[in-house]
Amino acid sequence: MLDKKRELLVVDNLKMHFVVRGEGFLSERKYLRAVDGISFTIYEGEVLGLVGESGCGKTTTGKLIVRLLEPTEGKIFYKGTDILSLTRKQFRKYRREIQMIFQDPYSSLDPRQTIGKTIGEPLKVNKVKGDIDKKVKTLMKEVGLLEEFYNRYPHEFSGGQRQRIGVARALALDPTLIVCDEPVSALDVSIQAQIINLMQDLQEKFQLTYLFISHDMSVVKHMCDRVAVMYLGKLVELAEKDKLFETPKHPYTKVLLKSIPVPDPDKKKEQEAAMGDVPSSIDLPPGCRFQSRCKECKDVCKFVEPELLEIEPGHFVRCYLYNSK
Amino acid sequence: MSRYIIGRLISIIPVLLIVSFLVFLMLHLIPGDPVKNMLGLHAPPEAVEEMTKRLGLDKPLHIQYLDFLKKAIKGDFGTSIRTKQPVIKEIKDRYPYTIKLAIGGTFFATIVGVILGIISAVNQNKLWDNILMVLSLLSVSTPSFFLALLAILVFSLYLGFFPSIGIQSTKHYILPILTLGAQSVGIMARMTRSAMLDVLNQDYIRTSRAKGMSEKLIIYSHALKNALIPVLTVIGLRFGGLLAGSALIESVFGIRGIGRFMVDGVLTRDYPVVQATVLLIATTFIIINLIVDLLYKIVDPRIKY
Amino acid sequence: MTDTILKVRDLKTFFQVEEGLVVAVDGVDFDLSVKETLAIVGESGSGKSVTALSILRLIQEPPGKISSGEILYQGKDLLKLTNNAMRRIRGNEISMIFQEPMSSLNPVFTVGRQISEVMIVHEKISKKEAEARAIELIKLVGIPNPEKCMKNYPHQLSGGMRQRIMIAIALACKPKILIADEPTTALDVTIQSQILKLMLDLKNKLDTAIIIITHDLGVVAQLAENIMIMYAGRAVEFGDARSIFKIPLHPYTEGLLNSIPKIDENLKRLKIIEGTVPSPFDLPKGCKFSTRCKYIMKVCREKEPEYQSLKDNRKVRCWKYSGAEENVG
Amino acid sequence: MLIKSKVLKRFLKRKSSLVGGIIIIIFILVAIFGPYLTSRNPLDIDLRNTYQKPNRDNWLGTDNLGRDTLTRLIYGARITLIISFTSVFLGTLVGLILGVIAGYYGGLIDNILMRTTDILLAFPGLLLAIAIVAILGSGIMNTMLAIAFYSIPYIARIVRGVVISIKGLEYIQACEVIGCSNFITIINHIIPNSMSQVIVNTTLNLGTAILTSSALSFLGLGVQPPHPEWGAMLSTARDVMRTTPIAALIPGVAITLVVLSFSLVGDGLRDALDPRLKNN
Amino acid sequence: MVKGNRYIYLTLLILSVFFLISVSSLAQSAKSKDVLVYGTSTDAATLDPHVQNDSHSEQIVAMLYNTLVKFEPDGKIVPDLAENWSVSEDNLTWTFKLKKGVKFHNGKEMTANDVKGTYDRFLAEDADATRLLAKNLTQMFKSVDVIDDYTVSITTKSPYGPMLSLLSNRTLAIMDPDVIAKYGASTGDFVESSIGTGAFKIVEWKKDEEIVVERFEDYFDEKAKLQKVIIRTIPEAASRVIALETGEIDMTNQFPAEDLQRLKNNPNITVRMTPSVGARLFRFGCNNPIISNTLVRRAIIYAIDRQAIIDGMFPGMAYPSTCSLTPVVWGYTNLGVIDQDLEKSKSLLAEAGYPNGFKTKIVTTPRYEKGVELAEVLSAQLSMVGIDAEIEVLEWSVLLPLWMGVTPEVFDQPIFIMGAGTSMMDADGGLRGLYTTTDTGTNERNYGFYSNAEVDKLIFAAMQETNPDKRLELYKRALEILYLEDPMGIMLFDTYNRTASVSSLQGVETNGVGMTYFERIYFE
Repeated sequence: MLDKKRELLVVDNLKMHFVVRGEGFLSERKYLRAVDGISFTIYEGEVLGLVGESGCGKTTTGKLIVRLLEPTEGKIFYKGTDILSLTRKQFRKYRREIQMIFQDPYSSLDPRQTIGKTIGEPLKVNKVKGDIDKKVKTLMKEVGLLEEFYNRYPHEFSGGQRQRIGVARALALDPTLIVCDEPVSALDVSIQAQIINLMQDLQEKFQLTYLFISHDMSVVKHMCDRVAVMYLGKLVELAEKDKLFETPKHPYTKVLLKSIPVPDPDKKKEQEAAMGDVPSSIDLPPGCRFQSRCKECKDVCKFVEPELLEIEPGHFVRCYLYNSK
Repeated sequence: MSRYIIGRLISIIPVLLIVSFLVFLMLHLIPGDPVKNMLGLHAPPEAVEEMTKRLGLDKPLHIQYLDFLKKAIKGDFGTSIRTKQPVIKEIKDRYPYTIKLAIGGTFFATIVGVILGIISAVNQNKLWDNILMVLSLLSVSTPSFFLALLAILVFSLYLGFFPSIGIQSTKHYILPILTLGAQSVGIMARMTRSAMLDVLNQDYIRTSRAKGMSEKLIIYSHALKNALIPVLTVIGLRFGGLLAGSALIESVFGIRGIGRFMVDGVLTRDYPVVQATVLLIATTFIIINLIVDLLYKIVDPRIKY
Repeated sequence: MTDTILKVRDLKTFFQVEEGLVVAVDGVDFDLSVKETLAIVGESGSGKSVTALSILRLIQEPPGKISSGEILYQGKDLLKLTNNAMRRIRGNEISMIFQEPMSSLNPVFTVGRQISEVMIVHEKISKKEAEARAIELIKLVGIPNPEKCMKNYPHQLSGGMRQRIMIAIALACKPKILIADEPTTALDVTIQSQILKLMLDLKNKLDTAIIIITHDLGVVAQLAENIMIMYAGRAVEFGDARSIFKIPLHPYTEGLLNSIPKIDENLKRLKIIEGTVPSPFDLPKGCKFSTRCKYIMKVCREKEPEYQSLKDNRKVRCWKYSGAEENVG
Repeated sequence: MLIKSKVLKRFLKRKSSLVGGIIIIIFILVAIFGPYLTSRNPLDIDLRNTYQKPNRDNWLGTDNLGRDTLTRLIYGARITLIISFTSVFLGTLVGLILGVIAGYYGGLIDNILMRTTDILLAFPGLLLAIAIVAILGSGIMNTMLAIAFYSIPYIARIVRGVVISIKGLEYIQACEVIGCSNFITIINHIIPNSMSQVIVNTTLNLGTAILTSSALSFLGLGVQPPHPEWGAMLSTARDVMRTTPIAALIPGVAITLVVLSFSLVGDGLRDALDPRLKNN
Repeated sequence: MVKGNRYIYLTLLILSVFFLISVSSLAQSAKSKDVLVYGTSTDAATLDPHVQNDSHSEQIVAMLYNTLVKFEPDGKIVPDLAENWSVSEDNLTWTFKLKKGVKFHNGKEMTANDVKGTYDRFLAEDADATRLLAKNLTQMFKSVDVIDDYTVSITTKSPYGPMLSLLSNRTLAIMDPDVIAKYGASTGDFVESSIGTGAFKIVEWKKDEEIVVERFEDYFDEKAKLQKVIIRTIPEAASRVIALETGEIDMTNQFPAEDLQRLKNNPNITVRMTPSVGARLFRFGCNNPIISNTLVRRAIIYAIDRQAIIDGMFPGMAYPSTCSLTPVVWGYTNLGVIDQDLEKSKSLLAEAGYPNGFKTKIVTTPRYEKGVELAEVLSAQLSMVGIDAEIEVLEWSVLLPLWMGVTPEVFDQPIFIMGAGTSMMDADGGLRGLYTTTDTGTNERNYGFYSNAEVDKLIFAAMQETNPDKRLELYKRALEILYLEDPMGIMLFDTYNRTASVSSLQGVETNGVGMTYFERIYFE
């Protein structure tokens, strides 16, 4: 099923290292390895989920794809073109096709710009021909906003409505791929569902491809076709949704799934929590990054990092438990 | 920590170098021939030549700077054109007055300002707060030289509490220190107030309340220690302000400090003096700020080195 | 009902803000029994946190004010106590943990001091004794190497650790009631599960009644015995956890349960509650949920329903259960 | 516009700021139109009427050369207005540009600009102004340049901080994603959103500028006689503090009042423009 | 919340203020009765008698050094270092017998060699006339010769009438040549290099703050009554008065006119005013193309309302000038006050070719009392005849080098402030250096490049004339030209020497030159 789909975006060994520098003259340079060599493919028309806990690098990955950040290393091919090798100018053409929806509906809108202007701005700066006003109003209808909101300012809206504005802005340029960076995690439960439904509707209607970044496994499961799990800057597992949720392979994925509290008092589980805390991505130990919290940690895990291997078609795992296969 | 201190100490060296370069450059930025500026446009050529040589102005700029630096490190800033004394000797005589004023003013401003700021913050938006805040704004807005004149008028002339001029005894320091520090009292009070209010709105203060701590304990222990951190930075900055501002106070009270020395130097085109005093004040300011930075560590454990 | 330890009756708390008056909590009633775990559930702005803060009288005044109601703790009305008497309750009889472990600990004091302080204040014990007990508490909340932890400053600890410390502080004086305001919201899932496990363990170990405030129905299902649902400052439904999850009575509860994606179900689309939470300045006249309710009746728009008791110790605030009006919409 | 009227409402609610605002408006009107209201010349000397106490002819008395204090005060307002507004405008403009560039682009430019401001900030404000006057000489023009120059690093710092915090917000990232050029992002988003901070600081700086220029004149380094600069008037009057204290009181109070008003308005603007900064 | 606390704070605050006040009042030491604190506006620029060129320096020099002969307060010339003297028949050689046992402050005895050594310093060919003012004053000296240890003779090139007046000038004070040799150009710049024979010796010099002198116990004449004099620099006139009133200083020589009446009315304070050689004027820079025109200069002097200036700015402290010298100077002639006459002024301007006036510049310095205000007034009054004069304010130390030893090509001060006077109380001192044409091309002491052949002739003739009546005639004519016909400057007013002291201070005497005899002062 997957092979029939066309590759839309290929991420190849992407790395993003931030320099962390102490104050003062003699303090040494340290690197925060936010994204440390990840590779994956997004197929046309699918929703790829990217999950992980805070600090695992999922948002950085999203920003790298829309070129909000320039990576330390690695390549990103969009429809076969290495977009990272393009100049800013050359990239503009592609920019229109790759859009983003942001996490925080409060800070993602310019407080001093009306809704109409905000949604119309992509059209204006990209010199799209035609009646911008009309297009904006169509977009507003599309995402469930009333036309009369056109001249209002963001502070007059609730979180859910703002997120709709953000979605409309992302849609304005008729993109192909939308990177959704935790689009619902800042919203209340009842609003969250509205936005999820809206995004699903739009995907269907415009045949969009989503990279859906989230820490909420339930939402990811609901939204995505395939899911990639990140831990400390690395992909640890990538598989189709059902496979991943039913037969998780990587110990971390297992822990993650087990940690989710189920909203059903009858399914109370004896909580099997992962041990300890997520280590800082500044001083990483050699070997597997999950070793400090893994219950199945072996000696080899402490010295050499496992590769990300395809243990079944379309199911990738980075763990020595599956190396033999 | 010690590594940090050393690091910080080293890091002020380039700043000092550039500051000294700017100060050195001052002489050259002044339109016209620096020597003629000092000796008068029409000084006899021999005198000009002599002074040019004495100041080393016949050498290339970078050599001149290095010479200037070498001498400056040794404390040799040449001879004052006006008083005809070695500048360093004059400064040695005068610096203590200014530094005492600045330190006195800073202490006065800090102690009174912090106390007033706390009172204000604790009584937020009540009468006392409003009165204190208007007063502190008034103190910030009153030119220190005007305040000094008023102080002389009231305390020296009408009441006869304090002497009005010069520094002959500790008593002479009181009015200058009070008027010099007054502006900073307002700044410190406002700063403390807003820092306190900021801290009092923090979650951890709510935690302290939820723990059943008494309000007194919360304010004077939990909140104050946090609030002092931003206040500390202001102390460093204010100290610099007071150092420069003492030029005004020294002028009004006829105190022989380096502030007035500098102003006289500017007025009389006594550039060696201007250079030396500017450099000295800037250096003092930098060092004080370094000390404040280091104090941070003691107050705020979050700052890691 | 003899073992009721906390009775809240008709609690009303408002905030005077620039835009006008916000009645954040408007007539909340509930009881809490000894050792009970009660969850207060609601979305942001529903008044659940304000309810919790009102119990401990931690509402900043101004702009806030507890305008009416009774909070009876072991029969005493907390709202009538002097500040000093109230202070002796806080952290001692009733303690509280907060959502943000990052900002809820004082950054300039060591963890040890912050824990032992409570005991010194409330139990008047020596510093040494308090420190010894603090070490025990740190052990209790599952932090390895408690002696070292004592000397740490909050910033040296991870989020999970800090929340453990907060719990240790809250439990230091063996309180009768622990109020946990979104204790796991700011934490990652794996850490959340650790903290939930810790709370479950402690709940079984200690004789503490717990009020847990959350918007996360998963957390509720794991921890709570009884649940109170809040909407727009009002309690709209109350019942034991199982029945609420199985048979939600209030349309809002029903909508809420339907709108969350569940990991063990495969739905094509989520059932949603239409519309948005009304602005606190512009609340509808009748039932506050009437603007979003799919079972809306005429009466709903005109008159606010009573919070009525049903059988099985359940309560609901909805006209549907008064059987008075016909269905309009 | 909704935002503006709200800001105005909030501002007007603070009585102290309102009073400050009114004083400033009066000050500005006097500076602009005052000379048309009085037929007297601030330089007109009347040696038979020196150091008059306030009377019917000279409402605020006369100075050491019999010049009408009120007239001098009015013309002094003009000088004060010109000096403070010009210097602050210049300083803010340059500071804003530098701050935006440093904050927005970061990296090497930021480093260079910020190290430069570090160094300039190593000179306390008044010291820097004095040093600049030492180089340029005294006079109205040079006073303005000195004040403008020394306020640049402060403004640049503040603007940079604001820009960095705005830059981290998602709507600026959104600009990049939708393809705004840096220039458009800066002009349409960064600057409008930093403006409230800039306005607040500019207002407060106006007060500081007045203090500094009067201090320079007081020291004899600023505006030169016979121009009726307030600081210079005060400096002249201090010779007669004993006999005619009112001669010193009038310019002194005028400076204090105007500076105070700018502070009040600045405070009010801060609370009105940025309610989050308000501490309650 | 914490109601009690603010009161505690407030109390603490008030208490600490009172504490500060009380502690500091204890710190004030009782003043002993033989120490005089003297307030002056400006620190001495130098204590090198030959170099000093302002009254502040001169006053200290007068305390530290002696001259061969000296003035009494009434203008009489009496012996100082010289015991007696005689003049040769041809009026060219003056022989002085020196007192014995005169000691320098460094313990060395003063002899005839020291007199010669001192005078040779500025009589030398290569002596810098712009620095050593004494050289200019002694142009007519030919040589100084030692006869024996206690006898010295001075030979002049031509007969010189006011010889004794000249020698009593502090500029010709006797120094220790060894000290001069040792310190060279920095002689008189600090304590060690300021060695004289005076009644006081300097012990401390904090520039801009105070100079402390103590009684010289080995003084050859009657010892000073005061043990110590502290000369404190207090630049602000108002502060000086306040200091006097509050007892911080015992005496001052300068106080503003505004305070005169109040001080006079104060029973604790005694004000003394005596006529002086000092006059305030604005000189013309005659190298300026417009100002060089005699008609323009005459126009200007009629544009000024002197009485208004005195009434408005110096009431009771000055009187209008009546010639280029003051009445106490020998050679003075009353030529009348020049009244303001705008019509005359305008017509003179028209005659000079400037019917609509012209633009010019007034240079002034705050060093002179109300120097800036005077310029402002002058500028305002000149504007009434169409002359538009901008004001340039320069500090003294900036101004001085612009005056001294400058060539006419670069001198740019069309109208500049001056305080004229003569330290020798003789017209020769008051006129010759200042107004005769120099032959060096630079202005030396004739700062304004004034040049009038007739004046030159008259002044030099008067210098060599020994008959007082004839001298007086010559000076009268010279003054008529200088004051009215071809004015060298705008004579404004003559000043009084004034001192204000606590009333317990006795023996305060000031001579016409403005020097106070500190050694005679005592506390009652």
